[in-house]
Amino acid sequence: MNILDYAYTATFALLGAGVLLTMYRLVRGPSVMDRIVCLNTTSVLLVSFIAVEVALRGDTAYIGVVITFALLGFVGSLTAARFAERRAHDRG
Amino acid sequence: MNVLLAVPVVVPLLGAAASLLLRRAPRLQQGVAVAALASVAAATALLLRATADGAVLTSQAGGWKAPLGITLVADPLAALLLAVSAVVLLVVQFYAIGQDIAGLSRAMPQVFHPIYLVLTAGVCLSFLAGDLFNLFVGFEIMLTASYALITQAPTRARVRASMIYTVVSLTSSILFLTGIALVYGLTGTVNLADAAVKLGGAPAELRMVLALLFLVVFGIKAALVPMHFWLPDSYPVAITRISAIFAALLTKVAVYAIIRSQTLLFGRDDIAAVLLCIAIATMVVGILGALVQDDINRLLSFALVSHIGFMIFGLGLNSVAGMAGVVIYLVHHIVVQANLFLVNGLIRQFAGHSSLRSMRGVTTVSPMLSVFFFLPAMSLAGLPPMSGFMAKVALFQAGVGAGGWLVYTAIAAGVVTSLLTIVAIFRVWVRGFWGTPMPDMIEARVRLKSGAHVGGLRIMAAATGVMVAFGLLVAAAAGPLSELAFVAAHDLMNGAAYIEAVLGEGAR
Amino acid sequence: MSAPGFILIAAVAVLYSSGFYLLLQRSLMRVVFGIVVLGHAANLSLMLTDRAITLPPLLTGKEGPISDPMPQAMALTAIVITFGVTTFLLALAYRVWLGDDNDEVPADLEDRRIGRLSEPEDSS
Amino acid sequence: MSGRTPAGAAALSLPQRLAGRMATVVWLTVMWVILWGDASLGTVVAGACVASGCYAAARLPHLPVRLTFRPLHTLLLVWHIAVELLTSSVRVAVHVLWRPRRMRGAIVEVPMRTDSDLLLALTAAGLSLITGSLVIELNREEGVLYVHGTPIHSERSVRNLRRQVRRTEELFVRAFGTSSDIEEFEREERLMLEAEAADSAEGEA
Amino acid sequence: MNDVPMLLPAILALHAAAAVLLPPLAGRLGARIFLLAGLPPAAAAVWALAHTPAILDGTPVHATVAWAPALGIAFAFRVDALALAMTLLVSGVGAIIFGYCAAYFHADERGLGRLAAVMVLFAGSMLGLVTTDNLFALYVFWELTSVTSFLLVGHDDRKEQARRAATQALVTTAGTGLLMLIGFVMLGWAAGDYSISSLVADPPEGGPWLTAALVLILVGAFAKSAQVPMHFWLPGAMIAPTPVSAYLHAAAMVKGGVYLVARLAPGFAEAGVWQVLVLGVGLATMIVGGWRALRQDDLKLLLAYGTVSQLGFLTLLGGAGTQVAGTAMIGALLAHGLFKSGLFLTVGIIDHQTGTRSISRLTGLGRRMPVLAAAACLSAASMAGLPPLIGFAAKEAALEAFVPGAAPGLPAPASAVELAGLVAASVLTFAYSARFLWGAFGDRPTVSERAFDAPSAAFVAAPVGLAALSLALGAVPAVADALAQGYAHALPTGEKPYHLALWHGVTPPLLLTAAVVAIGVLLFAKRRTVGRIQNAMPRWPDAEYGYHLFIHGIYSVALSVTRRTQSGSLPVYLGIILAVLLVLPGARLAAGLVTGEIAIPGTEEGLRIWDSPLELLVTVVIVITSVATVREHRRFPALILLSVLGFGIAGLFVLHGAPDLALTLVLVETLTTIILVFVLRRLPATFSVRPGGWGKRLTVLLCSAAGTFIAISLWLMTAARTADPVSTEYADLAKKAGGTNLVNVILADFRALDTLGEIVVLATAAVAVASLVLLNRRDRIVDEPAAENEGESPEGAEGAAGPGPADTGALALRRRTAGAEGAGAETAERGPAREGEAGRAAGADESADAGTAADDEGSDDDRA
Amino acid sequence: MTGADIATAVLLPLGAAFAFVGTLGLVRFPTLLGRVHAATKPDTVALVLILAGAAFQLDDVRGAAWLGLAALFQFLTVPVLAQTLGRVAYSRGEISTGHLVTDELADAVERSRERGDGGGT
Repeated sequence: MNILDYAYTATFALLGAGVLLTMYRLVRGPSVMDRIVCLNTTSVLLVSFIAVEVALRGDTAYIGVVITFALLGFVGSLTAARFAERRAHDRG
Repeated sequence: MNVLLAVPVVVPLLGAAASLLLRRAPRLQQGVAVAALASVAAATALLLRATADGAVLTSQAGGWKAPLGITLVADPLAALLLAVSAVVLLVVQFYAIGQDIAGLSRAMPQVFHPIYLVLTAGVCLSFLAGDLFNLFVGFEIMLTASYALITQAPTRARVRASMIYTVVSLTSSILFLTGIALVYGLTGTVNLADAAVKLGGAPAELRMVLALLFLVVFGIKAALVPMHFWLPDSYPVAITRISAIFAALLTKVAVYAIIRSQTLLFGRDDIAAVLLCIAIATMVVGILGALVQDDINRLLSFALVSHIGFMIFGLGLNSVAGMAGVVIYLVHHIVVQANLFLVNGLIRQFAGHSSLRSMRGVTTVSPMLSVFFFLPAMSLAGLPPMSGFMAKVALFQAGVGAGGWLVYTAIAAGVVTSLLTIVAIFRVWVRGFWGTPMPDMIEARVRLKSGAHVGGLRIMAAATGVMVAFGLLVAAAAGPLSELAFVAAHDLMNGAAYIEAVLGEGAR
Repeated sequence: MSAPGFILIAAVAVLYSSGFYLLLQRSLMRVVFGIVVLGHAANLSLMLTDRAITLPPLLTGKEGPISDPMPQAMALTAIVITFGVTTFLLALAYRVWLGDDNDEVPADLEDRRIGRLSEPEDSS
Repeated sequence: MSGRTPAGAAALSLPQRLAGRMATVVWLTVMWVILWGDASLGTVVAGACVASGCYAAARLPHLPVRLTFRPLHTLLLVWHIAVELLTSSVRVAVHVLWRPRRMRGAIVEVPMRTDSDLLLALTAAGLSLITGSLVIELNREEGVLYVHGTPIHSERSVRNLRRQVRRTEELFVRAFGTSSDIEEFEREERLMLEAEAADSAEGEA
Repeated sequence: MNDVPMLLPAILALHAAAAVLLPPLAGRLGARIFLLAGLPPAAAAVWALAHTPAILDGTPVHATVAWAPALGIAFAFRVDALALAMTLLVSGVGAIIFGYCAAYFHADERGLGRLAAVMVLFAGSMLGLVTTDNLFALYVFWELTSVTSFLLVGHDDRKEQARRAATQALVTTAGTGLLMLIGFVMLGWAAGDYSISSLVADPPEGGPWLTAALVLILVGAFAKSAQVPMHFWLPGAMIAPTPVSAYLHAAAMVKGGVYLVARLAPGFAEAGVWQVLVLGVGLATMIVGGWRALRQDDLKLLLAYGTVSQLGFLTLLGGAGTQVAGTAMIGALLAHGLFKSGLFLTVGIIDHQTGTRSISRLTGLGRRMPVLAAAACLSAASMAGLPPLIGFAAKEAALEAFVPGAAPGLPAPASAVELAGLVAASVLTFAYSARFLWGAFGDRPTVSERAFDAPSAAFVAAPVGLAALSLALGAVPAVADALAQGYAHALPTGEKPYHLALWHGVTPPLLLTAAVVAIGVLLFAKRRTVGRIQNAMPRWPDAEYGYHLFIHGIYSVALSVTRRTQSGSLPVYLGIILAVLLVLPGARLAAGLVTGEIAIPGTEEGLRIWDSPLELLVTVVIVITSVATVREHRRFPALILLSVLGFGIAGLFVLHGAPDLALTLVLVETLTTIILVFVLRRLPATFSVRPGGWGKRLTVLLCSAAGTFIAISLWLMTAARTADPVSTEYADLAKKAGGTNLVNVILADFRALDTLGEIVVLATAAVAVASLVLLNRRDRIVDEPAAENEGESPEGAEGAAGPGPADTGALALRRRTAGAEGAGAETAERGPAREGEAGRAAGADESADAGTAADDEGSDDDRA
Repeated sequence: MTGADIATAVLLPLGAAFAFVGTLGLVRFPTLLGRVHAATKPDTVALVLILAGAAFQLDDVRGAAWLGLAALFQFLTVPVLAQTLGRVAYSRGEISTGHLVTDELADAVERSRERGDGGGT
């Protein structure tokens, strides 16, 4: 087992920990904004995961997925944020 | 690649596209719709003739051989149901056109016609599908179209009803998908014939679980007690033509799916007891519900539920005779339900509603209507010499032949149900058709007979009359029909013909 | 032979359970959520019908077994279909909101009326 | 990113506007093709259609593309941003690990010296990319940025933040601004310096 | 088969054709239409007479029209002596009655065409009933007579009483008819043949099966011929026009049951249950009918109860199954058909002229209508069994049949009882016959005379003719006897042949008759005392009351069941569906696991925690987000949780090597999110929070159980797979097809049909959404006036309701403002739409509270 | 053990570490804006590093180019998102002013209010 494997393990471990932390914040809240942030973070982490998978396999099949996820995660979070803003205005 | 099999699915879709493009030209749109449905009817008639001897036609879509590609299969049962459905669809189409011409509908024709054609395609595909997932797709096409149709001329009540309808249907679809996953997990295929072969080797208990699961899945759509509640809350609220088609076809498609899956996939008799129990419950609960309804549509819907029970009863007998009875009953019920709903639609034109609480003396207002109602009513009640009597006799013969206390209970339930059906349906006659007519109904009659409505109304009445005639024809042609039914039942009860037709010789 | 691990089975169980629970709520929006969750659940169970092979079904000449493309194809179709229907359901919710100010599923009026009856209306 | 078009946009001539549009569409199409993976004709055409469709649907604000490109300064800018990104990330990391509760921030008003909307937007984006700072609001009419910075504990760090913002702006202007932008920028800067000198003098007095 | 017999189906068809063709003519012809309507029955009668000699020679006429051979249903006809007798009765008397109708009805009577059509239809089905040889065909005609009689009894449909009576008659006869159908099916199945003649020729061996079948059949027959305790519908049916009563309830329909009994008697008379039922019920009916006839004031009711009694008499004779009884039966059948219809027609005339049928208001008719009175006397005498009328001959034969020892099949005590019953019934019959004459034509000084004009000769002709026939047949019993022997020879022979005749010498029956007459006279003379006794006696349990109890009970059950099940609430429905899912497959799976019939896969086949630890991670994400979504009560956070869940699923797909799937999922997910956001914008921020408690706990339990079930079955199924998936063959096929991405190849090539369907679904959904959200909003604006019109129409409660408009305004206003701050520009054109909506909503609210929502919504489309 | 491998071995864990730190900040920072900072920027760094690390493992250049494209997207999108989040957070008043040294935007909004036109958002 060479360095690379250690590296992969470490990466997965760290990312996994990150995911768990994000989940914590996601459930905890308190604000909707926090959740939106978590949404974005999740997408980024997912993209990272897939990137690592790509590295692990040297397989280009998932690269399209990487890009699309990056974009779509952004779009989703942005829409949500916009909506949150409008909500704020409705309240005001 | 048998073209006949593709026509009922493809032509309506093309028609739908065309009529969507032609939405600015109503006449053309109607023409396209009628043409498409007529060609479907013709094709299905040919199919029926081709399969009348028990042959099973298949067509491998795209030319990929059976387990790989999608197979369209037409066995006698499918062909028969297709033919009948096509006729009903065509007639209802004319009714709809008449109503639009008369300007008595708030439904948007430019939306109605395309989606109606899509519905047709969905129904046909569901009948023809020889592949579990394709059946799912067919169901979804049909259901999506029905979602769109049930919200035509949306009012508060209709939106509410469509909500119940949509959510329940979605639930069944999800469960259907789950079932497909399970079947694929167990057999590694979704082709019905292939799966049938492979399920033969699967553990019996697991097969049983699957059988029950699919019974639930299709039972929801077929409104088997106790999964029927949604139906009387949703069907009657839609506009007449839609209720007619739904009541006539959608539940029957589900029943067809039950028959197909239970006979072909899980064709063992260990589920018969469950079926019989469900049948008893469905018959009795349904008709009891019908007794206390005031709205004719709701009454008919409950009657529909209860009579689904008869078909399940026949299926539960698990014999050729019973299956034949089911087939006859299916045909009879498709026609008679559409018939009654259409008549009720015409009544609504006079009464403005369909509630018995404020409806009297239709016989005086329109004798023709009362004849149109009375004949199918007799048929629904199973009174001779109508088709309903044929169906009941076939079922009772099969039941008496089968024996067993559960069967006898079911027969008793059937008798009670028939009696209560008579009570319920003739209650409509006595309360709504007899008696001194309501003044506003007479006014409405005058208003409708004079002025712009007449032409359209004539078409509507003609369509209904054709439907009545079709019902009588079914009764008169009971001989050939029963022959055909037995042929179909024979094919159903031993799936060998089906499987060989799909997988080619030497399967299993 | 090809059963997935317990973890995923648990995931499926949770998904179905929560989906059903959402489905049983009165607010149509939660029902929609329930449908979405159930859709996930169904697609997941489709996916779980084959061995957990991480190589995608691409004929790129890579060695090693590839995952079963069939469930993927079916799940793809199912996803799209579910999406379409969900959209319709949302439109329905919007419509309901137009009618009355919330998106709750009200009980059927005629059923309620009959439920209120104590005596059958006519026993002629 | 709010969709309000700049005041000058109306004055643009048609070809300019078209140029702006085309740029966006082309860019979107390229994206599409790349995502699709193969550069066959069909893909390109489809991409173009989709792109223009999206464009028409979204009614994106078309900013007048009056930019020049100075590789040297650009490199400088990129380097600056990269460094800032890393260092500030590290700083944040430190704070995360070391007493996060103590961390405080500030929202600082920074008047901009350029009035080119594009540069303004770019600057804002650049700032937002850097961990320490986050543009909360940009007021186009007055050319003022409101930047949230963290960690900030004292007036000094507030001033640092200001300086950093200004530095970023300058780099952007020098990297992409047209000559007129740069002149204008320097004029503004002179004024501002004088002003500062003035009130610093007051401060001493 | 020569073509003459095939006339019979033709004649039946003629009836049907007449029924179709007559109504339009009613307007022009008026009451004369009945003369036309009388032609088919007349034709039938003529046909019957023409074939009489041949049939009496013992060669029955056959004719068959195939219908549904696969089900054993065929229009097979077989006219033997019995059928001939019935045919003559049904069609002959029928023809006479049709003629009578022409005089009875006024031209301006409502629905004459309808009446004539239904009557001829009835005549046809009655003819078919008595001539068919196929059980099912018999049932067909049987129920046809039920339906037609329903229409005839309810002819005066504006009378509540008529409607009730019609329903009653229908439910009783058609309902029991269903039992009879089951009986037929059982009988036919036991015998393997549905042809009556062959059934009777060699009946299936006895046993519980046969017993059940016979009981069911007899129940049907008894109900049809108004046997106790199902006799109540007959007096009720007297609401029908008198000619109808004369035809249905004297000559034809009520004879159906008797006919069936007599038809089956040769085959089944030996069966124990048969004799018990037939003799017992017949006896009871005889007595009850007679007893109650004796106290009626309405002449028609008197005759009705008389009919009940006579039907009991006939059933008794028909079922006894001895030659003598059979002979008597035929005689009585003819006799009763003639005199009873004659008497009914008499009552009809009285009613028609004087306007009343009540004994207590009639007097002195004897003097005013001597001819009629004379005819009535003859008929009544025949009814009372006095010589020299056919009734007498029949009565003699009947008494003879039950003289102990005379009947071979019957144990002496039983026949003694029967004989006593017969005598008693005869006494009663004599008494009420006398009462009838006295009531109809007698002079009662207490009653004031009514003014009326004498009936026309044509009018009186019918009863006179019938009376004359009674007399003729009595004078020349040989005619009737021929028929009787034709039927009776089929029955097990008695010790000596017996013939219908007026004089057999001084036999026990003769003496009995003398006694009967004596007691009868006494009974009539002491009628006041009798009346007192009758009033004094405790009222017998009334069968009609039982019927109402039955119906009401059914309705109550129906209501309570429906009220409990049909709650109208969607969550309940779905919950029940889940429960079913658990009870049917779930329980089965559990059972299989417990009993071990379902093997739990071992370690080598899938008993493992995970395939890669990442699965654990993704699962954590999925579990957390889904549970959080369930617990979240604010819409928007729930939405975000949902999107995160989507990402989790996508991650899992990536893990399982499905990049395309993951892509699509995330794409769809994002789209859904965006759409959801746009919808959510309009909805309140939080869901309605439901209180916890058992309901909620139950739901949680239910759902988790269902989820677990599905998951476990998924695990078991996948573990149990043995065959390789079909998709293994795709790889090289795809290579041939030149695709690299298998999924795409499947979607685009192998399963292109699915993809097509998927696209269709999407398109349809799009159209649906458009029509729901965009188009209808516009057409609301357009046809707002239409809605107004509805508001004015009596049903459309919307707007018409009091506070409706006020709220409308308010609501609309609120909506408008909400919209204004909601979504900027498009609000301007949406405002009015909202207003319309709100208006409708408010209106619907009002109507909903009024409980008539269904109606006005219903009207929405179908009465625009 | 090529150089590419070493690069990957360095870059991937480093990126992962950044991501971890960022999420840690997401959990630990007391203020919303702080969390936004922590969640957006280090993640960007992390993603870029990881993509770079992955790129080293790809033998063909196109794949690497695509990864670069992904990174580019991240660079383009993050500021937009961060900015939107910040603005929204502020407009929702979810700024815990206790943690702010100064809030000059508030003053500006105040001023614009006095001036009468809706200056800010």
